[in-house]
Order: sequence, then structure tokens, then C-alpha cells
Amino acid sequence: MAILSLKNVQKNFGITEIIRGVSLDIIEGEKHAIIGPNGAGKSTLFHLISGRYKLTAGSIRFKTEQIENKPPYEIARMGLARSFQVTNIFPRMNVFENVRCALFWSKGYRYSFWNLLGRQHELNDEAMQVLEQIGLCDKAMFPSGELAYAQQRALELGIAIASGAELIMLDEPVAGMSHSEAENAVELIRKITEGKTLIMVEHDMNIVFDVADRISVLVYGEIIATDKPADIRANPKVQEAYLGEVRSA
Amino acid sequence: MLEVLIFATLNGLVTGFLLFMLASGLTLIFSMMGVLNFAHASFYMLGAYFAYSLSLYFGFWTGLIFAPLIVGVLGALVERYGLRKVHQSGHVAELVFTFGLAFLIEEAVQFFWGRDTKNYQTPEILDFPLFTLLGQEFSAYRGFMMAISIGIFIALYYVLTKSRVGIIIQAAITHPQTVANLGHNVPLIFMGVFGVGTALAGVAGVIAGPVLTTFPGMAAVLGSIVFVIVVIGGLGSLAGAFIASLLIGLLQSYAIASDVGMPDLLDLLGLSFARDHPLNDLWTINLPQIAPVLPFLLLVLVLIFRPTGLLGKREE
Amino acid sequence: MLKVNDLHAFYGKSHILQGVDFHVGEGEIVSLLGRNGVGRSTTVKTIMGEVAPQGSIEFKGQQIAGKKSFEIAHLGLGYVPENRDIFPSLTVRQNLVLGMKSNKPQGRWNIEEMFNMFPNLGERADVHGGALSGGEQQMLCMCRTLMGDPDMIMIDEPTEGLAPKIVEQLAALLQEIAKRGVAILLVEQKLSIALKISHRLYVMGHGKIVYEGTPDSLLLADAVKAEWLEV
Amino acid sequence: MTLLRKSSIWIVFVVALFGLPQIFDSILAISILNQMAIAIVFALSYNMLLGQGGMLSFGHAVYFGLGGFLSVHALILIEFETMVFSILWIPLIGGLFGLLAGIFIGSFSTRKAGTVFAMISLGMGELIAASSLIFSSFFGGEAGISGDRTFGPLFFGFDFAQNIEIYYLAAVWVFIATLFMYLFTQTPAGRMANAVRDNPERAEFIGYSARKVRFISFCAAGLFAGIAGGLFALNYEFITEENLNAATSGRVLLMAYIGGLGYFIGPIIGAVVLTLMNSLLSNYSELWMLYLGIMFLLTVMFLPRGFAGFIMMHQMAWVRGNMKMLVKPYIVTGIPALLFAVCVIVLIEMSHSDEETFHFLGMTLEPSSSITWIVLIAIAGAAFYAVRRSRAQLLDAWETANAAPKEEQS
Amino acid sequence: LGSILSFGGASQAQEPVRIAFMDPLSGTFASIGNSGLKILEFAADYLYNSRGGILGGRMIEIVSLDNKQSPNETQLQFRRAVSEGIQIIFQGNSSAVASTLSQTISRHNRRNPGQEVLQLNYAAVDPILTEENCSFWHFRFDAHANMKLNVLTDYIAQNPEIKKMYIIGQDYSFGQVVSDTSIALLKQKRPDIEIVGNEFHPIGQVKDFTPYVTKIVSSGADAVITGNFGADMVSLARSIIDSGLDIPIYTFYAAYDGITATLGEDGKDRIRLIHNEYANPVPTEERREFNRAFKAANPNNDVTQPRIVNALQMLVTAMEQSQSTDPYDLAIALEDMRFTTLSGEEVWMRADDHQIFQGLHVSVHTDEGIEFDGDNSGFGLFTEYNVPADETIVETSCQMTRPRR
Ligand SMILES: Nc1ncnc2c1ncn2[C@@H]1O[C@H](COP(=O)(O)OP(=O)(O)OP(=O)(O)O)[C@@H](O)[C@H]1O
Ligand SMILES: Nc1ncnc2c1ncn2[C@@H]1O[C@H](COP(=O)(O)OP(=O)(O)OP(=O)(O)O)[C@@H](O)[C@H]1O
Ligand SMILES: [Mg+2]
Ligand SMILES: [Mg+2]
Repeated sequence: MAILSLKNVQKNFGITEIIRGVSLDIIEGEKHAIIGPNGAGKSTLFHLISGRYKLTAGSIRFKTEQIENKPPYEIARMGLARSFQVTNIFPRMNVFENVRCALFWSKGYRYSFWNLLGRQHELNDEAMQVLEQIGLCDKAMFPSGELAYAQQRALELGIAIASGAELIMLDEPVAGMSHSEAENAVELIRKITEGKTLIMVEHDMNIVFDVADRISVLVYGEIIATDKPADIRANPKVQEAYLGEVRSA
Repeated sequence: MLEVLIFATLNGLVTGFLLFMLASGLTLIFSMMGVLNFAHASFYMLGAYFAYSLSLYFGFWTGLIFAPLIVGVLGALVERYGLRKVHQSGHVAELVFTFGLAFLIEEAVQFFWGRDTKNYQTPEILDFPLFTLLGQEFSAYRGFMMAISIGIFIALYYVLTKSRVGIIIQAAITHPQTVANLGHNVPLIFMGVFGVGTALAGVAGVIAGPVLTTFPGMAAVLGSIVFVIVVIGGLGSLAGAFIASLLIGLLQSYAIASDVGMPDLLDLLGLSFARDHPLNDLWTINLPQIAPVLPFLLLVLVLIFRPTGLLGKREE
Repeated sequence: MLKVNDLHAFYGKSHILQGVDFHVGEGEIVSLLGRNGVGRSTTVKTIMGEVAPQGSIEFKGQQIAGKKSFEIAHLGLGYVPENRDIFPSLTVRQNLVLGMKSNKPQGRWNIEEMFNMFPNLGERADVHGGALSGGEQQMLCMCRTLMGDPDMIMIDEPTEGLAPKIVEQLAALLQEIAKRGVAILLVEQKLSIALKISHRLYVMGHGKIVYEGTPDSLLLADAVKAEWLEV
Repeated sequence: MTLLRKSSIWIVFVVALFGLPQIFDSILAISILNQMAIAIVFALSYNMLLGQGGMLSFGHAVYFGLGGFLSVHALILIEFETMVFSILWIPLIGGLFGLLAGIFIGSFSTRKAGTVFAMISLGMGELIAASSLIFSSFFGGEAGISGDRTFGPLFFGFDFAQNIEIYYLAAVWVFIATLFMYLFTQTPAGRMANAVRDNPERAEFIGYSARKVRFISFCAAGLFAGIAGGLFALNYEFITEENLNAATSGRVLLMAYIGGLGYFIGPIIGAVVLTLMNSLLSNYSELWMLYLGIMFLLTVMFLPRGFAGFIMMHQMAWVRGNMKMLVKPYIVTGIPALLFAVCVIVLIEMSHSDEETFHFLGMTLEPSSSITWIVLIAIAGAAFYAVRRSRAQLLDAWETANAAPKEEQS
Repeated sequence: LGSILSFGGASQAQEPVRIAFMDPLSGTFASIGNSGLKILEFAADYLYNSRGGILGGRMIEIVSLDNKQSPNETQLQFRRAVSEGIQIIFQGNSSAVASTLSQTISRHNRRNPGQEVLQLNYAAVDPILTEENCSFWHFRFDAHANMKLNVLTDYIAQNPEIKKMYIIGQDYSFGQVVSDTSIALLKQKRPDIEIVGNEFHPIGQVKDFTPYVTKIVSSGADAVITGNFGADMVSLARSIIDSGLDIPIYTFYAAYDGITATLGEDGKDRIRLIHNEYANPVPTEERREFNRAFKAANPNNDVTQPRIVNALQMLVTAMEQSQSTDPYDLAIALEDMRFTTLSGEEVWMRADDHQIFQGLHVSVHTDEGIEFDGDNSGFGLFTEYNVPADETIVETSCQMTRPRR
């Protein structure tokens, strides 16, 4: 049963059609990668799903509900977390706060102005665990805005995964990381998406091919193929549209 | 009745054009550089006072030329040695800085020119009625005011559309270093823009001084209304500021000219309340009474229903 | 063209560059490789005057250490930063216009040409830069620098977030640029493209140049690769 | 341990609140303390908006004022025994009304932050200030309305006729308000306020409606501003339009900013300092506004994070026990700086006063003789030069004092 | 801190009688306050301190307190005065401030017997201060608005040319009093005069008066009454003049502090002012000397409010009579006092409401026959119409509660 299913989703900005009728089913528990040339509409697709943009046409179902017209926060509350391609954190708060805020809603704190955070031990512990996972423990009290670029990417990831949502969407999670960092990140992604559903956009083919169960190729707002990695790699359309002759560097 | 309407319109336009002279400078400084310059009206006051002093010795026209220059230079210096330093610590810092500056200028003016109203007169040449309509004179000076204001609008519009200054400023607000890397001398541009902006305020002062009386409180009177205009017009839009100025000018002047008010409305509705009704104040309001706050009402409404302002593209 | 001698740079009290020496010749493509955080970006920023330099930086035989960024840019040195600083509130075209040093177009490049080279940008000429896709932003950033008609450009990690196909196009473009007599200093992590296009390359480690050579020689120098590059 | 340290600050606060009137017991001192008490609550409430919520408001006096007006009306009701309750609860009434006003205005003004919010607040401020002049039956026109706090049931025999009694009452309220405002920052709502301030968009993707988060802090700010207004009403037993106009809003902004927005105690410091300046300076010089203006400029330029920020700058040095390193440079720079300031002030005052002899700090100068001027200017110049010279060293000393000792560095 | 708070009062053999002068000394309204202060200080030195002081050698020390014309500041400054042990406060500007002060003082005096404070109001003319809200601790040394309007309307009534009257004023208590009263009085005295306009504009917020003037013109008015002061007065007058409208303007405050200079030639013979005490010609040598001496001491100021001098003189007389500086004794002594001013006129402080009665005059803004001009402009006020004190007397509704002693 598909946890997320897009039906003929379309998005125009003014006259330019960016997404031209994408239909896609994400099966519960799978690791799904979306690849495609720059400007194909991958991030836009993410924005549409997560409620940042309103769709021009089509419908999106998450779990049992239609979400195409919901504001981001309601979608997030349903258990859909995402990261951003361009780092998008709370720069003036320290790393720990960043992650803890990401935990509030899922832990049922909502808008409460009566429980004191100092007292919420298991919440704080959980936040620290997330920091451990993304390897920022030593920076816990460091203003996140002053972290080095790679570390900010890691935090970006941390905020996305903290809430332990069922569906996690990552937009180029390892962009700008070095190989070793990237490998750690991938390991982390594997670990935390155990038994969860993952959708990710990535340009680094090595990562895509070794993480993903299925891959969709988005070209100019249309999905030209959705398939197992091996078949995608073999698919000539995909090769000329995206991969080029460098199969995998 | 008719002539009231006609003159209300004329007065409204005059006020509008005058407001625009002020707003034009602030559009540069506030809506382009993003500096919440609360001292803008103070520079306007300085313009008036410098012009007054100059006019004592060299006559009005010298004042018209040099007072704005002096104000502009002052403005540039303020940017160079004050704002630039403050800029790094954000908008609120700039705001408080200009707060202090406004304070300072008002006090300085009282310090150097005293607290009395100054006898700053319109030039002889323009001291004749441009035309007399239904027994009322429309002084040439007011015509002159309009002309200058329109001139400013055209000149600025040309500069901002034809040159890259506009976009350079816009980019430099967020990415100064990058713009510098592309070979633009950002500090100089900022200094220049601020200078020009304040100079424009100076012009407004020179021209408004004689009609609106030159006294230490003249800045406070216009203080926040200028922001209202720029915001209603829409950040970053000169045309918007222009329209907003006229709009507000006319709005106020019509409100004053009209004698309608709650009582008339109640009559219309056939209602009437005892004089000791708790809301008596409300039932007796009339438009002229609330004319000065109408702009703020407009502001709130515009922002609620169109947060970008009338012609604003950018929304922060 | 560019000659850097014993260059030092600090962030606060932390000594980032500890004596960097290298040079770039006319129309040459030189790569600067190294792991994260070894100070490549800092090197470039220092040359550009963003970070206060200590040491000698000669550009076209002129000492530029201590000059202001915009002066350096006017001398003909272009810089494409790593974090795609496009101006989100400006349209693509305006972004490019900002790249020019004077109002009238001149020199090797003009906007139309750029749009032909990158159709994506052409289609979006009047879209706000902020709306561009990650990759498009990267391209726009480079085009903008070229509009300034530099004699040498320093590009910091241009391939980041680019689709493999585009990476190839980019490689081709860089070579094209070099053909037009623009020297290129390419700061990279991805060996592939660097090896493919650069004439010479330097490897950087902890604030120093630790290896200088040609692509072929580097391919053989396994020790260097193992220690200073992650492959 | 940390708990002890935290609470120790509060203990100090309480001691200060209730101890000061013992030391400074002149009528004027009490009056100043009362002003401070009010200003502290007001400034803190403002910081909930700007410092923590990132909402720049030009109309915060509205909630203060409305709270105050309601409180005075309550006093009047008590006086004529339409209502009977102890005036202890007056601030609460002010608070409730501030809250109501906050809920109403917040419902449409918190949709956006930034310029839009700022300008709506400006507009609403002006509108309400203006209507307060029009609806004179409720607001009493420019003369305002006044009540009398000595009616109503006694509280352990106190009728609060004396200002000192009111001060202690205020002090209690100040403590409560401050405590609650601090606790608010420690709750999810408080934290999300910071998050939304930093990045409203991202906040929406972790499940929070930025607007609602803003709305909550906005209402809270209204509540506490109202309480401050209530305290004002109790203290002065009257209130006028000027308590809800733009000038008052501006003043609270300055207090919060000068004190230091980034820190909880910032506004408290700001409130204390500005109140003192306001009440002490104003009677020593006609030109005090001028000096106030200058002080703002200098503070904004050289202490971008306010007084609190300046104090915090020494935290590291303190922790590392390096304060002594700073003593000498501070003296070296401080003395000429002080000298310079004095000279400038004397110059200004002299050129302003039209008496033929001019007394300052016991010295007597002749403004008429040019020597006086030359000498003063010379001294000022020298002092300024000295400051310029020594400033670098000061900064350097400060750097080293704050820098980690060698072994910690890596 | 305590020491900072207390002024280093000059230490003399006998400690001085300290009198507070509380008015705007900074900010927009400062010029009026400052000129008042200069007069009071000068009067104290010239009339008493330079002649061996009062009460057998005690000097008068004037303590200036800046209330910025704001009720709030007034409260603060009042507390300061009290903590300085000052018990006599001169205050004049803004009826709003005056009534705040009066209320505060009554409250304070009731709660702190033995530390009473006396309010000498030399300029706030809202009738209410000596009517419903009259207080035992408040004395007014200026004629209140109704008295002035009474005279002014008499004067207007004599002018048959005036058929249509336009009334414009600032939208606050005094402005409203002016409009209501003058309408009522004109109806009695000249039923034929039509009130063609009755306009209120907000204080100090009007940028440009032209729109109002437009209304005046189109209303066909041939005279204007206004209670405006300060910049609002100047702007209004200038706009009327600029619009080429040549009609008399009847005012309360259209002189001195820059206004006379600014109106200058344009205002000649158009602006008329209702006031007590004398302008030009000056009736007696004493006053002439006083004015000269003042001018010598303060070349840039004028004796704008002679009543301040009267107030001081009457206060001192009260002190000498009661041989005390205690507000209660002074109040008793001041009640019903008849006193001859420097202008040789006998004035009377009525006991029932503490309102002074003295001759009222309507003067015109001109440069002819001016001995003492305003702002050194050559222009000044020339008195055209005099009403002796006893004709200015009006009833009062004041029920004063007198404290027991
Ligand atoms: N608000 C907008 N207005 C106009 N065009 C837009 C807008 N947002 C996105 N686009 C365009 O839509 C296309 C898709 O953008 P998107 O960011 O989804 O690409 P992408 O697949 O993420 O590419 P990349 O891998 O480089 O990030 C781009 O060409 C971009 O210019
Ligand atoms: N603004 C800064 N303040 C303090 N330290 C910094 C700053 N920017 C960079 N650094 C530090 O300087 C070192 C070199 O940074 P730089 O960006 O040059 O690395 P790099 O070689 O470009 O690696 P990459 O770009 O892949 O992250 C890093 O350790 C980084 O943490
Ligand atoms: Mg993308
Ligand atoms: Mg880098």
C-alpha cells in the first residue's frame, strides 16, 4: 500500500510549466531516489508535497488523507519531515535548540507555555541522541549559524530526521560534504530510516545507487522512468537524459 | 461648494507633492537601502533652517541650491561614520541610531537657531497669486512647489530605471561582499545614495519652510507620515511612493474640506442619541477632526489586505 | 598571471593559511585540490581580499595584497564563490547585468551568448534568482562573473550539486573559456573533472601546498592521493 | 549547582528590589524606584516581542496605556464603591485588558513579521492614540483621567497613601511578572518564538504555524505591558493619552535595545539606566536631551549588543580569571575618554549659557575669554588622541583576556 | 545617590525661600517656558534679592523644574519638588498640566499634612480650575478664558462691519471653551452675527493650514477668532495672510517668542490680542523701568507675561503679612488680597475661587506707537480697548473645601 501517492501533479509558475503531470506511488518502507538534470523540478516536487507551494493541478495523498491544500505545518504534523537543498536552519539558536525544536510537536508539546524545558529530561536526552547521530555533540551549545558549511548540512539533516517522521524527504543531503563525511551521512541515513520511508534527491550516483531501492528519473517536469537501480542504469533514455557516459565516477 | 471642491483638490495636490519630495528621499534610503531612517524628517528640518540662514544673507535661491547640498554632505558623513558601523548589527540598530540622530538634530537645531519660530519668507519673485479663482488666490509659490516635486520624480525615475544603481543597492543589502567581488564599490554607493536621499529631504525642507513655518517641531509633525507613504506605496517603488503621496494629500484635504461626520450618518439612518449617551464622542465625530489619522487607517488597511503595498514587488 | 608567495591568513586567532605558494599562467587551467577544511576556499577568498592576507599576491605583475575586493575585480580577477551567492530578489538578467563592470556591454562575453550556452537560464531570464534550481544558480553564478570580462577566474567547487551530464558540459565550457584566453583557478574535490581538464594541479593540506604536478603525474602519486585526497 | 547559580541571580534581584528603598529613602528616590519598577516590566514585555519574537513594534505603548486606563477606571469604580476589591489586584486588571487588546490587534497584525508588522503596529499606535483624544469621556482628553488608590479595603491596615507602600506592592508585582516572563522563555512556546524569529519558513516544516507562534508571544507581551500599565496607574493615580502614544512606544524600544535585546536582563538594565538618566540628567542641564541623543548614538555604535552585551563580553575573561589583564588598559583608555567627555560637555554648556561666569564641578570659567576655549579645546583634542591611540591596546588586551589559554588552544 | 539627588543649595546665613518654576524648558514648547522663567528670576533678583531679600534678609531662590508640558513629567517633577522641601510652585502652561498638578497637590496636601504645597497658576486659563475643580491650594493670576472672551466679544460687538464670524481652534479643552463661549456670548451681544464656521484641528499635527483657510474664505467670514498658540498660531495666521484674505484675527497668544517677528509686516493691524496687564503705551514709570532693566539683562527676551511679576509680588506681600512661608498661611493671606501692581492698577484676588481680577485689554499687532516691541522686531502690541477690573468680574460655581487648621 502506497504511503504517498501523487496523481497527475502539475505546477506552473506564471506561464512556465515546471511539473507537467507527475504521478508517483511511494511504497511504505521503501528508499526512493529521485534523480534528474538540474532544473528538472525535483526540489519543486518536494515543495509541492511538503506544502510549500500550492499545486496547479492534481492531487497528493499522504497515508489516508489528501494533503494538496494543507499548509506545511499540518503536513509535517502528519509525520512528513523534509530537509532542504539550500541550508535552512535556525541560525541564531544553538545546535541543541535547533534539534530540540524539531522534536517538540512530535513529542506532543504543541504551543504549550506551561511545561519548562529544563524538566523535560527524556526530550532533552532524545535531542542529544540525535546530535550524537549527526556527530555534532561537541558543538551542542555552538550557535548554528557559525558552523562550517558541512556541519550545517549535517544539522539540516538532523532537524529533518529528529521528529522520527514516517516519511522523510531529503533534498541533496550530502551536497558539499567530502567523501568521508558523505559516507557517514549515508550510514546515518540508512540507520535512521530503518523501517521508515525515504525519498531523496541526489546527484552523487554512487550514493543513489547504493541507497535506493527504487529510482525515479525526473526530466523537465516529467517522470521518464521509475525502476530498480540496475534497470535505471541500463535504461538508454535515462543515460542520454541524465547520466551521460560517466556511469559512475 | 464647487470652489471648495476645486481648492480642496488643489490643496491636496500641493500637500501631496510636498510629501512626495520627502518620501522620494526616504524611498531611496528606506525602501532600497532598507535603513529605517527615523531622522529623515530631521534632515528636512535642517534643510529649512540652513536655507533660512542662507536666505538672510544671499536670498532664497542661494538657499535652494546650497542648503540641500550641505544637508546631503551631512547625510553622507552620517552614513560614512555612523550608519556604516551600525549597519552590521542589523535594522533595529540602525533604527535606534536614527532615533538618536533625530533627537540630536532637533536639539542641535534648538541649540544653534533657538526655539522660536523663524521668519523664513517666500522669495519676492514668487510672491504673487498665480491665479485667483472665485475670490481665492493660489500663490505662485505653491505652483513652484509642484513643479519642483514633479521634476524630482522624473529625474529620480530616470536614474533608477536607466542606471544600475537600483539593482546594485538591492543586491548589496543582502550580499555586499559578492557585489564587491563583481567590482562595485559598495561603500561609496551606499554613501552616495544616503547623501542623495538626505539632500532630497533638504530640498523639501527648503521649499516647505516658508509655507509650513520653520520651527523646531516641524520634523516631528511629518516624522512618521513619510514612512506611511513609503510603505503604502510599496517598498522599492518610486511610482508607488508618488501615488501614495498624492493619495494621502488629497485624502486629508478632502476630509478637512468636507463637513460631514457621524451626525450626518445618523441622520441618514434616522438614528439619534442623547447628549449624555456613553458613546456621545463617537456620535459627534466628524471627518475634519480625524483627518490627520486617516493616513494611518489607510496604512493598516493596505497592509492587512495587500502586505506588499500598492505597487510593491518586494516583501520583507 | 597570478603569483602567490608565502601567503598566510587567519580567522580570528586560528591560523588557516600557513604559507601557500603557487602560480597560474596565462590561459592556464590550474586545479587546487584538497580535503574539506584544508583552506582552499580561504586561499581564494584571501586572494580576493575578503580575508586579510599576509604575504605576497601578484596579479599581472601587480601587488594586490591589501587591495579592496572591488579594486582587485577591476584589475580583471573574477571569483565564483562556493555558496552560490546569487541575488535572490533580482531576475536572472539583472544578476548578469550586475556582473558587468560598466553599463555598456563589452569584452569577450555578452548576455545573449550566455543564454545560448545555458538554455535553462535563457528560458528563465526574467525569473527571480531565488527561484532557480540549485544547479541553475551555480551556472548563473559563473556566468555573472564572466560578464565582468575577467582575465582570470577562480571557481570554488562549481560541480557541487550538478548533474553528471551538466558536469561534463561544465568541463567543456571551462576549456572553452580557457581557449578565449581566460586563466582558470579551479578549486575542487572531485578528482574526475580536475584530472580531465587542468593543465597543472596543486594539492593542498592543512594550509600548505603539499603537492604540485600534472594530472598524469598525480594519477601515479598514490601516496599523495591516499594522504591528501579521499579516493 | 547550576540550579543554585540560577536561583542566586533571583535572590540578588529580590534583595535589590526590596533593599534599595531602605538605602535611598528620599521621596525623589522612591519616585525614581517606582518608575524603574514600571519600566522594567514594560521593557521586558517589549523584549518578548522584539528580542525573542523578532517583531519590531512601534506601538507597544498601546497595551501599556490601555491597561493603565482600565486600571484608573477600576480605581474610580472602587472609589465610588461600584466595585469592592483590594487595589492589590489592579495590575491584574491592567494585564487582562492588555491581553484582550493584544488578542484583538494580534489577530491581524501577526500574520507577517518584519516591516509589515512594524508598520501595522505604528499605524495602530497612532490610531489608538488619536482616538484616545477623541473619546474624551473614556480617556479624559489631554488631561487624562485620575483616581484615588486609597479607597477600597485596607490591606493589613495599609491604605497605600504613601508612595513607598505602593513601591513595595509594585516590587512584588515586578518580581512575579519578571519571573513569569523568564519562565516563558523556557517553554516550547518561548523557544519556538526564537525559532520563528530566526526562520519562520523552516518552523512551518517542523509542525508550527509561524503566525500562531507570533500571536502567542504577542498576546503575552500585551498582558505584561498591561500589568506595567496597571502599576503606572497605581503609582500616579492618573493616566493620560501620552502613555499610549508613539513617544512612549519609542522610549520602551530604546530601553530594551540599549539594555541589550539578546539577553533576558538586558531590558532590565536598560530600564534602570534610562530612568536614572531621565530623572537625574534632566535637572542638571537644559541640554540633557542632546546628551541623551549622543549617548544613544555612541551606545549603538560601540555597544551593538547593549549594556548587557558589554557585560557579557567579559564573561569569558571572568571565567578564565583574566579580568586583571583588563584593568590597566581600561584605565588607560577610560581616563582620557572621561576627560574628553567632560571637556566637550563644558564646551557645549559654556556656549549655551549666557552668564559671564560659568561654574562646573566647582571650577569657574569665563566663557568671554578666548583662552578658556582654546585650553578646553586643546585638552579635548589631546584626550581624544590619547583615546584613539590606546583603543587598539584595549581591544588587544580584551582579545587575549578572552582567548583560551595556550593549553586549551588546538 | 541620595547626595546626587539633592541640589547643592548655596549656603547663606539664612537659608533662602525656595520657589519652584515648573514649565516646559526643553522640547517644542520650551520657548514659552523659558521666557517665563527669565521673567520670574529677574523679578526675584531685581525686586527683592538685590534689595536685601524678604522676611528680614532671606533670599528668593528660583528652582526651575522642566515638565516638558507633559502631565507625566509634571508628576515626577512635583515629587522632586516635594523631596527638595519646596512648597511653592509657579506653573502656567497648558490647562491640562495645571489641572493635573492641582489634583496632585490637593491629594498630596490631604495625605501629608504639614508638607503642603501651593500652586500659583499664572497662565492656565481653563475656567474649570476656578469653577468645579477649584482648590484651596490653587491661585490663578490670569483672567480665565470666559472673562477674556467676555471682553473680546464686547469689543467685536462694537464693530458693525463684522457680520460673519469664523471660529477655529485646537481640538482640546481650551479650544473648545473658546468656541462654545464665544458662540454663546456673540449670540447675546450681536444676534445678527452669523457663525459661519466652528472648526477644531488637532494640536500640533496640522502640516498645512491652507485647507482650513480655504474653508474660511469660502465661508465668506469677515473675522476669525482662534485660541491657537505656538506654531499652530503662526501657521494659521500666515496661511490666512498668504491666501490674500484681509480680515481681523482675534487671538489670545499671537505675540512674542518669535511669533511677533514672524508675523511682522504681514500681520500689521490684522492680528488682535486679548490680555491682562499693559502692553503699549506703558502706564507708569515703575513698569517702564522694570521693562528697561529686564531688557538690559535679557536682550533677546521680552516681558511677555507681566502677571508673573504680579504673582511674585503678591506672594511676597503675603509672606510679609503672615511672616511665614507656610502654604496655608500664605493661602489665607492671599485670599481677598488687594494689591497695586507696577502698572499702578489695583488687582483683587477673590477668596471664593482664588481667581484674580484686573483690567483686560485688546491690543493690535503693529509697529506704530510701540515703545516695547517683541522679538526686537520693531513690532509689538498697541492697546486699543481697555476694560477696568471691576467690569471683568464674573460669578463662580466654585464650592471650595477649606482644610481645617
Ligand atoms: N518560483 C518560481 N518561479 C519560476 N520558476 C521557478 C520557480 N521555482 C522554481 N522554478 C524553476 O523550476 C525549475 C525546477 O526547479 P527545481 O529547484 O525543482 O530544480 P531541481 O530539479 O531541484 O534542480 P537541482 O538539481 O539543480 O536542484 C527550475 O528551472 C527553476 O528555475
Ligand atoms: N568564517 C570562519 N571563521 C572561522 N573559521 C573558519 C571560517 N571559515 C572557514 N573556517 C575554517 O577554516 C578552515 C578552512 O576553511 P575553508 O572553507 O577554506 O576549507 P575548504 O578547503 O574550502 O573546505 P570546503 O570548502 O570543502 O569546506 C576550516 O577548518 C574552517 O572550519
Ligand atoms: Mg533542487
Ligand atoms: Mg571551500
